[in-house]
Amino acid sequence: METITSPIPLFACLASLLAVIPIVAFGKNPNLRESFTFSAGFAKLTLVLLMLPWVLDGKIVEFTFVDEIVKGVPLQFRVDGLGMLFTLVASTLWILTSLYAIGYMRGAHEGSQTRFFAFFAVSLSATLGVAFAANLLTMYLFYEMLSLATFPLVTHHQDREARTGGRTYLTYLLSTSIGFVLPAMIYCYWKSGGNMDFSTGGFLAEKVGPTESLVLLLLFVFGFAKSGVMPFHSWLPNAMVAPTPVSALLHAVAVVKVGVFCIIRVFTGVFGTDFLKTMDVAVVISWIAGFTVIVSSLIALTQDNLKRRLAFSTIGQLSYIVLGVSLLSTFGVTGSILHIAMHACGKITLFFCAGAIYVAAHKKYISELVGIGRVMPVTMSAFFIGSLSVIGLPVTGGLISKFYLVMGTMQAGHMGLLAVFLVSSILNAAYFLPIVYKAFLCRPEESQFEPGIKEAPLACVVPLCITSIMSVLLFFFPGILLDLASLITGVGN
Amino acid sequence: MEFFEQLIIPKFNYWIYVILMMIGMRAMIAKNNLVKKLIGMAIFQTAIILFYVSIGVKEGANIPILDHHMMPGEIHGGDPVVVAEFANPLPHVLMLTAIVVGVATLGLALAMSQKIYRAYGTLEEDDILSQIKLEPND
Amino acid sequence: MIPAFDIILLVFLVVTSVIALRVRDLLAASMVFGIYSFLICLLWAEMTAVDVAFTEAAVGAGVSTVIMVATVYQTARRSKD
Amino acid sequence: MKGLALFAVAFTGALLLYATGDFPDWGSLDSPANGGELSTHYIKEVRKETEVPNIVTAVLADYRGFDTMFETVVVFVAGIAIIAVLRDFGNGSRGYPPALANNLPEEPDLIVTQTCNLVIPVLQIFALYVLAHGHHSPGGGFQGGVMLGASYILIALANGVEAAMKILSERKILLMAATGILIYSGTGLVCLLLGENFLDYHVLSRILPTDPIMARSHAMLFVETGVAFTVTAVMFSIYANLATRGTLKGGL
Amino acid sequence: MGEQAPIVIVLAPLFGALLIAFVGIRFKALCLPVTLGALSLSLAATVETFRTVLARGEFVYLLGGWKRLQEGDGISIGIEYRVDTISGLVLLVIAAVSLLVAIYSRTRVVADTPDRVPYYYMLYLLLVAGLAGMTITNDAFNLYVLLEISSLTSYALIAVGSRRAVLSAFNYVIMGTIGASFYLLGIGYLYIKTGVLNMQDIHAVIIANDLAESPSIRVASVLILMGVWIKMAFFPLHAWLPNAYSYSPTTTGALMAPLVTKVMIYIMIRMMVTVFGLDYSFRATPGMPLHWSNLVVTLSSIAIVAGSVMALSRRDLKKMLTYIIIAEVGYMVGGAWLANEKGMTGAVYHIVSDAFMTLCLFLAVGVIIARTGQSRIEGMNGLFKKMPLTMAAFTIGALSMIGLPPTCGFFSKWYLVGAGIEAGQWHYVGALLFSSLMNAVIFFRIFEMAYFPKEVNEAEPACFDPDAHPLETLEKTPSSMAIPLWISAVTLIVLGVFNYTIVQWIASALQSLNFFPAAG
Repeated sequence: METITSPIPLFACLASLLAVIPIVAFGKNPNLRESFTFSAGFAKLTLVLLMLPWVLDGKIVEFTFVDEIVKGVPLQFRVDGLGMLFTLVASTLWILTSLYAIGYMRGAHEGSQTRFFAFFAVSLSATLGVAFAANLLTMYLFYEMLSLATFPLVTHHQDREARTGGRTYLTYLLSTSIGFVLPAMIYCYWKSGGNMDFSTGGFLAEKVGPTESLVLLLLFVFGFAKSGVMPFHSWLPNAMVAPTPVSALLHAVAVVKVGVFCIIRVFTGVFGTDFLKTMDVAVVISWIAGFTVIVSSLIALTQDNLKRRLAFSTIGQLSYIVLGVSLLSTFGVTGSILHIAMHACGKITLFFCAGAIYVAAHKKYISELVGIGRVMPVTMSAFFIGSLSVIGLPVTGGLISKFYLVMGTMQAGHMGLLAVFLVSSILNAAYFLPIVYKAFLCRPEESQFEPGIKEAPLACVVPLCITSIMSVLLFFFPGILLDLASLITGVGN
Repeated sequence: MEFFEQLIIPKFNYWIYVILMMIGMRAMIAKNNLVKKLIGMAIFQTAIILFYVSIGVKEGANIPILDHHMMPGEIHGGDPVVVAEFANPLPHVLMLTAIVVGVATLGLALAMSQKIYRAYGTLEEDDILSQIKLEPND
Repeated sequence: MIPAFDIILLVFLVVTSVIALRVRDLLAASMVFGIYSFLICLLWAEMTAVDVAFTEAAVGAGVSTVIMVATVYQTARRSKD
Repeated sequence: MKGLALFAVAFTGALLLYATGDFPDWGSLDSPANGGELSTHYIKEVRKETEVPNIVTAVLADYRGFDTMFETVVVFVAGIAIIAVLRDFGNGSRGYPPALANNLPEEPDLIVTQTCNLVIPVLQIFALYVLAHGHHSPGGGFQGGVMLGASYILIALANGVEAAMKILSERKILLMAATGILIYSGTGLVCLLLGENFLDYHVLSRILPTDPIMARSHAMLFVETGVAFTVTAVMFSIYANLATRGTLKGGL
Repeated sequence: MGEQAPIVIVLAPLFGALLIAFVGIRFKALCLPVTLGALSLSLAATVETFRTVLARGEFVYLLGGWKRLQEGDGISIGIEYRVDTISGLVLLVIAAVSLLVAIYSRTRVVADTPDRVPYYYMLYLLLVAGLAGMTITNDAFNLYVLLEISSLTSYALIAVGSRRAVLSAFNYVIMGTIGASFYLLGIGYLYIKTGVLNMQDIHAVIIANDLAESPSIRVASVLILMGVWIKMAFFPLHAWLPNAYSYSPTTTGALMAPLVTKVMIYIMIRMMVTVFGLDYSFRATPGMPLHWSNLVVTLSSIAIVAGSVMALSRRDLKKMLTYIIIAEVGYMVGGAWLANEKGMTGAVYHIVSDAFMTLCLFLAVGVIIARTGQSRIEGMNGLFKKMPLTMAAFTIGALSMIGLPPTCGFFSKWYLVGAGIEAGQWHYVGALLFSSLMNAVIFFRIFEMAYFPKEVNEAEPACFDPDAHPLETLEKTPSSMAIPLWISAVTLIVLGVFNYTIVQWIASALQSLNFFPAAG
C-alpha cells in the first residue's frame, strides 16, 4: 500500500484548534467571531476533501509529529478509509452544526457564547485527532483531550443541574479511560513488544491467548465509555443538560462516535478480525452489545423528555455498531462503519429538531408536542425522516447500514443476535413514530401553544433540512461510503 | 561466660552505643517536653559519634599525630611510619563534622523551642496540641 | 586505650544520660547533660581521639550546655516528665 | 504514641544489636576500617603528601577539605537560621509569657565579673594558639574558634549581652562569619583560578614562596583560620540570640 | 568554564549567599538580583556539565585534585564528584526549579517575611547548594554533610512562617535528625566493614570481599533506607511533611515540595544502584520470609493508596497537595524497587516530571493565596472567571497529576504501570490507577468549585466568605509570579512530548547495570 507523507492531516486537525485564537480574540464581536468558525469549518472540510481521492485510491496519508514518543511508538497521524469516513462525517456536520448553533444560541439567549464556540472548535480538533490516529497511544491522547474539551460544553449553563451532569459525565469517561483503557493499553504495549501501530492484521495478533484477549477486549469496550455500552452508559442521558447543538454534534456524532470508532479500531487494528475469529471470545462483546440495544430501547420508551429519549436511542444505536464489529464478519464490519455515518445524519437531524422545538416553543417534553406538526411542519417533517433513518426504514440511509448489519449477523451465524436486531427495530419504531403521529395527526389541546409560535429561526431550520436530505441521499448514493468501508474490510464492492 | 567473653567484652562499646542511642531516640519520640526531646537528640547524636570513634580505636595505638623529631617522614629519608602505632584518623575527622552538625541542629532547635514558647506559653507538647485544637483547622 | 577505664566511663555515661532525661527540673537536666558531655569527652580522650575530645569539650560540654541553660532561663524550668 | 515509640526504639535497637555480633572486635588492628588501604594511606603518606604531622588536621583540611568547607557552612547556616527564626527586629519583649530570666538580679555579680575579666585574655590567647598549632598538636580551626567564641560568651555572661555586642556587633558577626567561609572557599577558588581543581592547594606554590607540599601545609592554615572566623562569630551569635530571645538586649 | 563546571554548580549559590551576607543586609534590594544571578550561573554550569556528560557518558571531578590510588584504579582518598545522566537530570531539575521559584519569590518573600529578606535568601541559596551537592557527590559522608545543610536550611525556611509553622518545623527537626542520623549510622556500618567512604569503592569492596551476606551490610542497607525514607516522607514515616509544607511561607513550600523529596528519592536510587548494587538490592535474601523488593513495592502501594485517600479528605489546597506528594513518593519508591529497568527508568523520569508538576501546582496555589488571601477549596468559587490564566496553568498541572496525555504525568505513569505489569506486581499497578482516579476526583472537585459560580456551589459547606476578599478589587497577578507559573506549566507538556529523549538519557546511565528479569 502506498504511503504519502503530508502535513495535510495535521492542518486539517489544527484548523479548528487555531480558530480558537481569533474566536477568543474577537469574542466581543459575535458576527466576526462566527465567521472564523465558518472559515475554519470550510478550511477543514476542504483539507479533508483534498485527501479523499488519495484515500479512495488506496493510498495512506501519514504525518509524524514525534518519531518516538515512547520506545517504538511515534506520535503519528495516518489517514485510512475508516478514519476518512469518520472525518468526512464529522467535518461536514460541524459546518451545519455551527450554523445551527448560531441560530440556537442567539435564539435561546445563551450566555458565554465565546467560550462555547472556542471549546466546540477544540472538541472538533480532538475528534479529528482520534480519527487520524495511527496508533493506540495517539488515539488515547486525543480521546482524553476530547473528554476534557467537552466538559465546559456539557456544563455550559453553569447551574446546579449542569454541575450534576458534568460530574457524571467526567466521572464515567475519566474513570473508565484511566481505570480500564490505560492498563489495557500498557499491557498491549508490553505484550506486543513495543509496537502499537494499527495494522490490518492487528499488532497484537498471535501474541495473546484467549483469556487475555477477552479481558483486554472487555477493558477496551468498557474503557471507551464514550460508546455508551451498558453499564457505563448513564453519562450520556446526563450530558443532555448541554445546549442542543452540543447534544447534536457531540452526543450524536463526535463524542459517542469516537467511542465506537475506538472500539472498531481495537477490533480491526489491535487484534485484527482474523485473529479474533480463531478464538471464540468476541461473541461475549456481541451479547453485551445486544443486551444494551434491547434495554436502552426499552428505557427510551419510558422517557418523556425528548432529548433523553434521543439519548437512550443513541445508546442503542451505538451498540449496533459495537455489535456489528464484534460479529467479525465482513458484512458486520461494513455495516458498523456505514452505521457511523448513517446514524450520524439521522440522529443529528432529530437533535436539531428537538433544539428547534425548544427555541421556538420552549417545549422539552414529548407529551407537550401533540399537534406541534401543525405549527412547525418543516421541523417535524425532518424529524420524521430522521426517525425513519434511525429505525432503518426506506428511503433513508439507515436502511443500508442496518441491512449490512443483519447480513453480517447471518454471515456469522448468530441467529439469536438477529432476533435482537428485529426486536430493537420494532422498539425503535415504537418510540419514534408515535411522536410523529401525534405531532401531525392529533389536535393540540387549548392554549398549549401560544399564538405567536412558528418555525424556529432560519439558521436552525436550514441545517436540519440539509441533514434530513442527506439522510435520504445516502440511501441513493452510498457508494463513496462503501468504498471507504471496503478499504478496511478488504473486500471490493 | 563464653558468650560474655566473646560477644560482650570485646564489643562493649558497641553495646553501650546501642543502649545510649535507644535512650536518646526514645526521649526524642516519647518525651513531652521539647527541651527534653532535644537533650534526647543530643544523646542520640553522641551515641553515633561513640560508634564511629570506637571504629577507629586500635589496640596499643597512640593518638594520630606523627612525632616531629623521632619519626621524620619518608621524604626526609627516615624510617617508614608504623601504621599500627597510630589510631585511625578518618573516623575522628568525620566525627568532628558530626559534632559541629549536632551543635548547629541543637542551637536551631532551641531557637525554635523559644519561639514556640513565645507563641504558646508552654513547652509541653500536649498543652500545645490542646491549644491548637481550639484553633480553626482544616 | 584502657579497657577498664573505658567500661567504667561507658557505664557512667548510661547513668548520666538516664538522669538527664529523668530529672524534672530542666536546669538540672541541662547541667547533668553537661556532665554527660564531659564524660564523653574523657571517653574520646581515652580512645585516643584527642581532636574529637577537644572539640567535644569545647562544643558539647561548653557551648551546648550554655545555650541549653540560656533556653531554660528564657522559657520554663519545670517539666512534666 | 508512647507504645509506638517503644516499638520503634526496640526495633531499631534489635536491628543494631543483630549486626553488632558481626563487627570486628573493639580495638582490632586489622579490621577493614583500621587496616584498610584508606586509613593506612593517610597514616603512611601524610608527611610525604602534606607535611602536616597531625593526621586528623591533614585529612580534615586537605584530603576531605571539601567536607570541612561545608561543615563550616553548616555552622554559618546555623547562625543565619537562628537569626532568621528567633531574631526579634524591633518590637521588644512585649506580651511574652514570663520566664526565669525576668527574675534575675539587675547588677552582675562582682566575683563573676572579675574572674571572667581575668580569664578571658588568657582564653583568647590560648584559642589563638590552638588554632595556629593545629598542624602539630590537637586543635585547629574548630576548637580554636569555639574557644574564641566562648570567650565572647563569657563576656556576655559576666557583663550582659549588650556589653559583648559592643565589641562584636550583629553586623560584625555576620561579616565575620561570611568572611570565614570566604577565606576557605576563596583559597579553593584561587586554586581553581590558577588552573587546578577546586581546593587543590599544591598549585598555590606559584604564588607562595614554597614548594607544592609546603603549599598544602600553609593553605591548611588559611582554611583553618577561615573556619575559626566563622565558628567564633556563630557560636557567639547563637548564644546572644538564645540568651535574649532574639532581642539582643538584657540577657542572663 | 568547561572542566570546572561541576564545582560551579555548588559554588555559585554558596558565593551568592556570602555576597548577600556582605552587601544584602544593608541594601535589601540587592538580595533578589544576587540570588537570581547565582542561580542563573548555577543553571548555566549545570547545562554545561550535562552537555559534557552526554558527550562522555560520565563526568568525574576530583576535589582537591586527589587522584585515586594506583594510577587512578585504586580507591579514592579524597572526595570526588561524579555526574552521569541521571544525576545530571536531577541537577537540571534543581537548578531550573530553584531559579523559577526565585523569580516567583519577588513579591512573596517581602510580603511573608518583611524584616528578614536577606536571611531568607541566604538560606534559600544554601538550600539549593546543599541539594545540588547531595546530587552530585560520590562520597557517602560528604552526602551526609550536604544533607545536613539542606536540612538545617529547610527547617529554618519553614520556621520563618506562622506560629504553626514553627511547631511543624520543630517536629521536622526531630524527624529529620532521626533520618539523617540513621543515614550516618548506615554509612558507619558500611565503613566498619569496608573501610572506605567513596560510593563506588564501597560497592567494589562489598563485591571483592563477598560481604553481601554480612549482617552489618544488611543492617546498613536497612538503616540507610529508613533514613532516606524518613527524609522523603515515605508512608508511614510521612507525619512531618503535611504541616511543614502547608504552614511554611509560600516560597518555601514552592521550593521544597518539588525538590527535597525528589532529591531524597534520587539518593535512594543512588544507594541502591551505586553503593549496594542492583544484584544486592533485588535478590531474595536467604532467611528472609519476604522478598525484599516485594516488601518495598507493597509498602509503596500502601503509601500511594493512603496518600491519595488522605488527600481526598482535605479541604485546604496546600494540605491536599502535600498528601498528593506523599502518594507520589510511593510511585517513585515503588518504581525503583520493581527490579526491572523500566521501573527504574519510570522512577527517574517521574522524579523529573513530578518536580515540575508539584512546582506548577504549588506556584498556582501560591498565586491563589496571594490574590484571595486563603487556600480553602470552598473559597475558590468562580476563580476560572476571575483569574483564567492562573487557573489554566493549574489545570495543566492537575491534568499532569491525574496523568492525562500529553502531559509528562501520563508518561511517567505509562512507564511505571508498564514496569509494574512486567514485574507482575499487580497491586502496584492497581494502586497507581487508583491514585490517578483519586487525583481526578480531587482536582475535578476543585475545578467544579472554581468553574461554577457561587450560587451553584452554595450547597457545599462554606467556611469562608468570598465576599470578605472581593476579588475584583485585588491587583492583577504580578508578572514575576505569572511567568514562572506558565513556564512550569509549559514545561509539563514539553517534558511529556519529548519524554523519549529523557528516557534515553536515563537508559544510557542504566545500561551498564545488569538488570535481570524480575523474580515472580
